[in-house]
Parts: sequence; structure tokens; C-alpha cells
Amino acid sequence: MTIFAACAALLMGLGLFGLITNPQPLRKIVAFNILGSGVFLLFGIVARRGAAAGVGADPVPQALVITGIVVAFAATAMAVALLLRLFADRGDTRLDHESAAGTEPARDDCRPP
Amino acid sequence: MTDAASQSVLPVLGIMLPATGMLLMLLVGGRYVEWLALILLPAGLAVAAAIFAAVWREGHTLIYVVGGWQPPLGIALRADGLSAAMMLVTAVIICATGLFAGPQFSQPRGRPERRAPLVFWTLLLAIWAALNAVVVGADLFNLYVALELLTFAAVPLVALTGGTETIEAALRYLLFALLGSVSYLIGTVLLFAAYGTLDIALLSARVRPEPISWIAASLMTIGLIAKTALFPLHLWLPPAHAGAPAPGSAVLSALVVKGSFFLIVRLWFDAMPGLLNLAAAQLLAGLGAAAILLGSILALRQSRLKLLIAYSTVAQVGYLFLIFPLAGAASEPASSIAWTGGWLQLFSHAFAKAAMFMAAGLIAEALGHDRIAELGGIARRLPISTLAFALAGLSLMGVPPSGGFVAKWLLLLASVMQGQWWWAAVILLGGVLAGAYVLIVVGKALAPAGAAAAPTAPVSRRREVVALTVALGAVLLGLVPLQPSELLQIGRLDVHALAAR
Amino acid sequence: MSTAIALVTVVAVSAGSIFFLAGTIGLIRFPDAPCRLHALTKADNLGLGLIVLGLLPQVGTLAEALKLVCIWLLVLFSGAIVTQLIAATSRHK
Amino acid sequence: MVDFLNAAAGMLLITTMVGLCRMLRAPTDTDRMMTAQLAGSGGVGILALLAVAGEAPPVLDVALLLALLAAFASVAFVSGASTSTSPSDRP
Amino acid sequence: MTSALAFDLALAALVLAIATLTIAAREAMSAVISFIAYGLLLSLAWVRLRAPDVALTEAAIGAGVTGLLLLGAAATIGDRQAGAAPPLALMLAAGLACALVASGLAATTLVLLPEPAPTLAPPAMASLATTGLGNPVTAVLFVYRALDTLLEKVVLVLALLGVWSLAPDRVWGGVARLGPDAPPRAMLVFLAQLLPPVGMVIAIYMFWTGADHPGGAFQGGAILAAMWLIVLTARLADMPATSHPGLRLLVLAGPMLFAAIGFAGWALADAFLAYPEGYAKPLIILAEAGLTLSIAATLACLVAGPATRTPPP
Repeated sequence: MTIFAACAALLMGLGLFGLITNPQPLRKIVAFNILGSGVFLLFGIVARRGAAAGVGADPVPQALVITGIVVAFAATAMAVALLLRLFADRGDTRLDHESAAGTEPARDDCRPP
Repeated sequence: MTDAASQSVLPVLGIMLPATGMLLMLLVGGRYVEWLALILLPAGLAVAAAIFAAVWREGHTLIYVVGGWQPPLGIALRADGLSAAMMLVTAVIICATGLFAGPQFSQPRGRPERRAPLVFWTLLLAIWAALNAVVVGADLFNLYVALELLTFAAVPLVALTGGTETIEAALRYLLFALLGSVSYLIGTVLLFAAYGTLDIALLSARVRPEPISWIAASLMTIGLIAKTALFPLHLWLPPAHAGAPAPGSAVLSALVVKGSFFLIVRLWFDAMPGLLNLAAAQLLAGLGAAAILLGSILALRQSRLKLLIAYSTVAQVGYLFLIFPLAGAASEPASSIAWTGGWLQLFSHAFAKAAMFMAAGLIAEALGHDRIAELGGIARRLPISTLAFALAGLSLMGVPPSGGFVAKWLLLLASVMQGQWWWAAVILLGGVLAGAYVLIVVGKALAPAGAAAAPTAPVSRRREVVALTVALGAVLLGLVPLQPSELLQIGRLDVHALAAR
Repeated sequence: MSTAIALVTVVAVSAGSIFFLAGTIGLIRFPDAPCRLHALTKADNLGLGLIVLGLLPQVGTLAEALKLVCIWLLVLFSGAIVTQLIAATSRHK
Repeated sequence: MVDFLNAAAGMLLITTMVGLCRMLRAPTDTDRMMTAQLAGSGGVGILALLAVAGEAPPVLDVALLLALLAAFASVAFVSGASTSTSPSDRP
Repeated sequence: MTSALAFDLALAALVLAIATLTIAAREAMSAVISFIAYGLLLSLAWVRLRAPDVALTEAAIGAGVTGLLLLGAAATIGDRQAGAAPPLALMLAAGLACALVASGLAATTLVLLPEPAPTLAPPAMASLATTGLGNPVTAVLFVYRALDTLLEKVVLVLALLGVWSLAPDRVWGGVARLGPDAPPRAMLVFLAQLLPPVGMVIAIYMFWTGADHPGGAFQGGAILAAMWLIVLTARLADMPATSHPGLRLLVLAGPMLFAAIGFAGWALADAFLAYPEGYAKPLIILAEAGLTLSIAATLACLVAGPATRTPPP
């Protein structure tokens, strides 16, 4: 369990790193999924720690993970759809264009997290 | 929470009525969508009013234990005074937006289904269901699902017009929001691991001020701040809110960012009441103050009306965070005054900002653009919209008579009473800056039309009146008595118990 | 009797593991993709078959035994087709 | 017996690990498309061993699903790769 | 016990290695492929954490359907116009920050969590008999915390609406494109004829066994979705138009049925989402049956994306 706890923390760190440093949004989405799986693994460890009453793990956090995985998939699908639409419209997928609709460039450029 | 509470199914209806309505809309499609909206909007308003009346009359929290399974195993919904007020304001704004959007998003008769109307109405109801779920939720994971519901309804609304810039803004918004969700989720699991429950009432009794609570609270707060667009995580907001169609912008700016703010308050004041210390409160308010000043200054520098209003949202959201040091400190009556002032700021900003975006949408529709420099003469052509904008501006500035005035006055009073005068200075300066950016726009609108003024498109009078009515709502909020509200205290932890911590 | 069964399991599972190992060595050593494809699928399918064979005496119920065999058949068939598919795709390129 | 099965599962895991790392760093599409096959057959073998080694029978269901999805992923790779414009075959 | 420990260590190392490869891959396609391998391996970790339900979900949704979605995107976008990587100093700073976050989280979970761990397993197991179910995870999802599950279904529908809404106005209600335009290979067609019947049997088994053993609507639905997607990729069937009333009904039937059962509970069993005594299990299986079909349709439509062609007349 200790091993998986460390693994989960490292996965979260890796995912966060990918999310911050990868310029390509698709890679950001993949990194987000790794980050998310690290968080879910943390739920799994918490569930495993809660083993009692004759079951090997607390079923409540496990059920929460199942809900979480489905929500994360929905998020991925929406992000990919936005990305593909952006690509179809503009031929690239950069997120560091001058912000906002219209011709006037805003002063702050809105970089992703 | 207080002991007195009554079981009521109304909170469930508040969530399920718009949620099932949204599913039905998607099922029937076409022109039936508007008819359904015509039924569902008043029905939802009635539910919200019933909850408000019940909480007001009985003076205590409404509770519903879903499926009869008590927490910690099951999920409860709780509507306290604050939830009731939030639900009512949400319902009023949503219904007004519905009235405003009616002509813009209607299906043509006898033609194939169009995209924008179906998507708009379903998203409007989804946002409503999500906001109600956020304000009556009493379980941290249930609230996570509610937050995701809110995000997934808000992002497509940003992208509704389909312009490339709005798609980009929506994607950036989604990435920020997802990072926020993950951060919130880590905090949730840590709290569950430490205390064995996700129920807010149970947590408030179990949470101790120890490192794990601190870590969990910080992670959840960071996540929620990203969704609230508090400085320095505000970068996604202006393009997203400015890119949405006008009714969408109104709902996004007036209500959606408030959902996650509401949860930050739930977290610190209800779930972990013993945890809010001076440093954390000052830090949150410091970020809020930075947002007020930076947001206002950036708003001043915008050349497009919708972007100006969006930056103004960044600033006005900052005021909300002053609630943490001012209402969190245990010094009555100052903290109750600040509590009322903070929430009044939220409500009056909701009305004012919705009205502003509606007015700006009408102006942009008439002119075909929203460049501030070329607004000349619009006051003569759209006097009602200009008036709506100006009245809403009064509330943002904090000039009497307006809800914004009462809110800012109460916050000012509380900060002076508690000797935290630096917040008073920020409030005043923010008011002056708001005055500047509102006056720039109003001044341009009142100026005579330039020689090259383009012909204007006709604009529906009914929609102008809706915008003006919403702006009047912000002004009318100024009529509430200048004192702490008892309604907003219903169901709160005893403030004096906080003092004893 | 039980020792004999245990022996069967140990021998079959060990042999299966060795086939997997051989497949992986093939993956690393073989020069081109089609060869590697060969190494991978042949060795892995045989290895899995041996492991399933070794595990059969150890499972408690007939249903589980059947499930094990079904799993192996599924891997075998889909593996064979997928290998063809990959080979065809890479030849085409 | 349990220890033996665990050890066998561990060995399978290590062979799979070596193979996967080799595949994922391989230059050609063909190699990369094999990864799902490898992860699938290796994973199924490991799960079967674990299921018998003292985990629960439901683990066999996971193995079944893994077998099915490995094939599914391979199909996805093949159809994805044939539309893919990987850098090597772009002008 | 040591052999199990060694196994866990190797597994964690493998998962981390694949995750690193995924993040560090040079091309988007490589990253996606290693992400799928990562998802398949992660289900092993879930098995080791005594969470077979999650292992099934992770394999089916995390690796399977998400994998196909990302593969399609990577194949379309490739690595063009990726934008410049941030400067080295920024990368180092980000790496340092993330290492700090990771070590902080590791320290938190390893040191700060209380012993003995609080757990809801005893009450969950104690009430299991009244639900008639045998699988506690299903009981949490459909009895104790049914509201989460219901709202999550709404989230899924909403995500689909969001994806569909990205279709340009002129093709609204049209057909989504999936896979390449070129005619599929004979082998692919053969596989697409062979695999789905097997998959459907497995999906029905997953859904049916879910009441008492690991499995359930999510897993069954995800498998069905995967099978449908194979059939679509091989051009054996066409994606129905997004305006097709049948498709919309399929997507919405499950959540609406579940909500209806919830309201029936309000009328008949004194609480929203409560089940009348003795009818809990049949009602849950009914709800799960509807949800399995709806999840399958929703997931498949989410992968297929918004409409790209005008609706058929």
C-alpha cells in the first residue's frame, strides 16, 4: 500500500508536469488523464486502508472512483471535441493566441495553466 | 448546523425539476423545447420561492435525506437561509435571462431543428440544476459532481456562437476548470481518509486543526478559486465571458462563478469552522483585493464593451473574498455585518452584471460591434438599454441607491469596526475605478454620433425592458435595511461558538 | 495426488513463463518488425496457453475453469487476427 | 503454491515491462501497434495467476475484459495508424 | 507476503515508467499509445488494491474508450503547429514545483493519515442485506449514494450535448464521421464480425453479475460502446444521425428511467431514490439495464464526436 501511495503521488506530479509544460493541448489532455488516475489511485489506497467488516476495502471510495472515472472521460471527450473543432477551424491547436474575440488584442495573454 | 431542521422534499425538486426538464428537452427537441422552457422556468421559480418562504417562515434549515440513507453512508441535502436566498436569486436571474433570450433563441416554425436554440435552453436548465445542487449540497463528493455539472454546462455555452476565438476560450476555460476539479478532488479524498465522512455537518464536528485538514482545505480552495476566477487564476474568464452570446454571458458572470465561490465559503465556514485563521483569511482577501484593483484597471484599458464588463466581473468577484477576514473574525456585530454585506455584494452583482451583459448584447446587436470608442449616439437610439447599463453601473460603483451601495457600505463598516482599515481603502478605491470604467462607457454612449456612424439594426423593445428590469432589481436591493440579515444566518453555526474556538 | 497436481501446475506455469520470456527476448533481439510480431504472438499465445493449463487444476469451480479457457481462446483468436491486421497494415505502408 | 504463482506473476510482469518499454520506444508504427497486444496478453496472464494465487475469482473477469479490450485497442491502432500522418511519411 | 510485495514494487515501477514515457514521448501518437498501455496496466494495480470493480471500469473506460478517443484526435492533429516548448528554465522550475507537490502528497498520504483508518465498510456491509444486493460497490452506487450516480448520468448527457453542439450550424443533426474514409481491410471487417458477439455476451454478463459480483452498468455499457465502435470503424453499420429520435431516446432512456424510479421511490417508499421494501434488487437491475444501454450509446457518441456531414434526408 505504501508503494502504491508513493506511486499515486508521483503520478500526480508527472501529470501536473505534463499539464503545465506541454504546449500541445492534446498532450495536456493526456497529462490530465494521468493526473486524474493518480488521484483515483489515492481513493483506492484510502479504500484499501478502510478494509473492515470482512471486505478487503471500503466500498464507498471505490464507488466514488467509478463515478470519477466516468466524469473524467466525459471531460476528456469534451476537451477533445473542442480541440478538434479548433484544429478544423484554424489548422493549429495553439492556445497562446491573442485572447478574446475581435480584432483588439487584450493586454494580458491568457496562457493555459 | 443548528439542531432545528425540518424534512422537506423541496431541495430535491430544486435539482431534479430542471435536470429532468433538461433531459426531456433533449428528447423532444425542435420547437417543443421553448414550450417546455415556458413551463419549467415558472415552475422552477415557484420551487425556489417555496424554499425561500419555508426557510423564512420556519426560521430553520430544510433537510432531505436522499433515499432515507443518513450520512455518512448516504447523502443529505440542506437548504439553510443562505441556500434559500441563493436559489431565489438564481431562479430570478435564470427566468429573466429566459425572457431576454426568448426571441434570440427560438426555433423557426416548420423548419429543421436549429442548433443554437436547443443547446441554449438545455444548457440554461442544466446550469440551473447544477447551481441548485451546489447550494443545497451537503456532501463534498456530491458537490464535486454538482460542480462538474456546472462546468459541463458552462463550457459549451461559451462556445455556443462557434467562433474560433470562443472555441479557444472554451477550451482554456475547460482546462482551468479540470485542474480545479482535480485539486478539489484530492482535498476531498484526504478529508475522507482523515475523518471518514464527506458530509459537511459531520465534518464540522470532526475536523481538527491539524496538518491534513490544512492541506485538504488548501487544495480544495485552490481548485475552487480556479473555477471562481479569483486573481491570479482569472486569465480564462474575460475571453470566455466576453465570447458567449449575451444571455450566456449574463448567466456565466452573474451566477456560474458564484457557484464555486459559494463552496469556498461552505468549506471554510461550515465544513471546517475551526480552521479559518487570520493568515488564511488575510491571504484570501489579499487575493481578492488584488483582483479588485487589477480587474478594475484592466477593465479601464479595454476597448471592447463585453471585455470591459468581463474584467469588471474579475474585480467584483474580488469583493466577495473580503468576507473571509471580515466575517470570519469573531467580533460581533461586525462579522454579521460583513457576512450580510458579502452576500449582498454577490446578489447585487448578479443582478447588475446580468443587466450589463444584456444591455451590452443589445447594443452590440444594434451596432454590429461593441467597440467602446464607436458607441457615440447609442444612448439616443437605445435609451432603455443605456439606462439599464447605467443603473447596473451604479450598483457596481457602490453609489446609493443600489444593492451594491448597501453591500459595500456594510463591508466598509465591518472593516472599520474591526480595525482592518486597509480593506476599506481597497473597497473605496475599487468603487472609484468602477466609476471610471462605467463613466467611460456611459460618456461615449451619450456623446453625439460620429460622422461615420453605421446604421443601427432594430432591437426588440421587450428585451430592452427585461434588461432594465434586471438593473432595477440591483437598485431595489438597495432598499434592504442597512443591518445584518437574519435570514442569512439561518442554519449557520452559532457565531458565538466560533468565538470560543 | 495433490503433489502430482501441484507438480503439473509448477511445470506448466514455469514453462509458460519461459515462453513469455522467450517472446520478449525475441522482441529485443529480432531485427525487423514482422519478425518481432512473430516472436511476440507465437510465444505469448503458447505461454498463456501453458499458464492456463497449469492453473486449471487449481481453480475451485467448473465455471472458473471454463472462464480461464474462454479467456485463452479469446486471446488466441483475436491475437491471430490482429497480427494479420498489423502485418497487412505495415506491408501496405 | 501462492508464493510460486505470485513469483510467476512477477516474472511475467517484468518480461512485459521490458517488452513494453522496448516497443514504446521503437521507431515504426508496427512496433507501437503491438504494444496493446503485449500489454493484453501479459496482463491477462498476470491476472490469471493473481486470480488463482489468492485474490478473488472476479479477477478472472478483469482478465476477460483485458483480453477483449486488447483486441479492441489493436483495431483502434490499426485504423488510427492508417489515417495517421506520422512525421516519417509526411513530405 | 514478500512475493506479493515484490510484485507490487515491480508493478508500481512499471506503471510509473509507462507514465513517464507517456509524458515525455516526442510524438502525440506515441504518447497516446503508451497511455493505452498505461490504462491496461493500471487495472492490475486496481486488482492489487482489492478493487476489481474499479479495475474493470479503468480497463473499459480509462484505457478502452478514452484510448480510442485520443487515438482519433492524435491521428487527425498529428504534431503540427504544436507550439514551442517552454524554455528550459521554466521546464526546470515546473519540474521542481511538481516534484514538490508530489513529495508533499506522498508525505501526506504516508505520514498524516490516521491509524486506524476511518471506514464506512461496516455500515455499508450491515445494510447490504436490506438492499438484496451482494456487491457493496453497486449498493453504494445505486442505493446509498444513488443521487451521485443519477447526477453523474446527467453530466454524461450534458457532455454529449456539449460535444454535439460543436457541430457547425449547417450540419446540425447530421452524422458523425468515425475512422478513415478508406474502405476497411477485410481482416478488420472479419474481426468486427467476430468480436462484437463475444463482447456483447461479456457485456451482458458484466451487467448481470454486477448486482452480486464486481461489474455493473458502467462496465457493461463501456464494453458495449467499444463493440459498437468496432462495428462502426469497420463500416459494418453507419452511425445514426445525431438528430435521430431513436438515438436520442437511447441516450436519454437510462437517466430518465433512473430518475423515474427515484420519483417512484418518493411516492411509494417515502423518499426520493428509495426503493420499496423487497423490490430494491429488481428495480436496481431495471435501472442498470436502462443505464447500460444509455451509457453504451453515450460513450460511443462521445467518441464519434460532433456531426460532420449533413443529416440524411
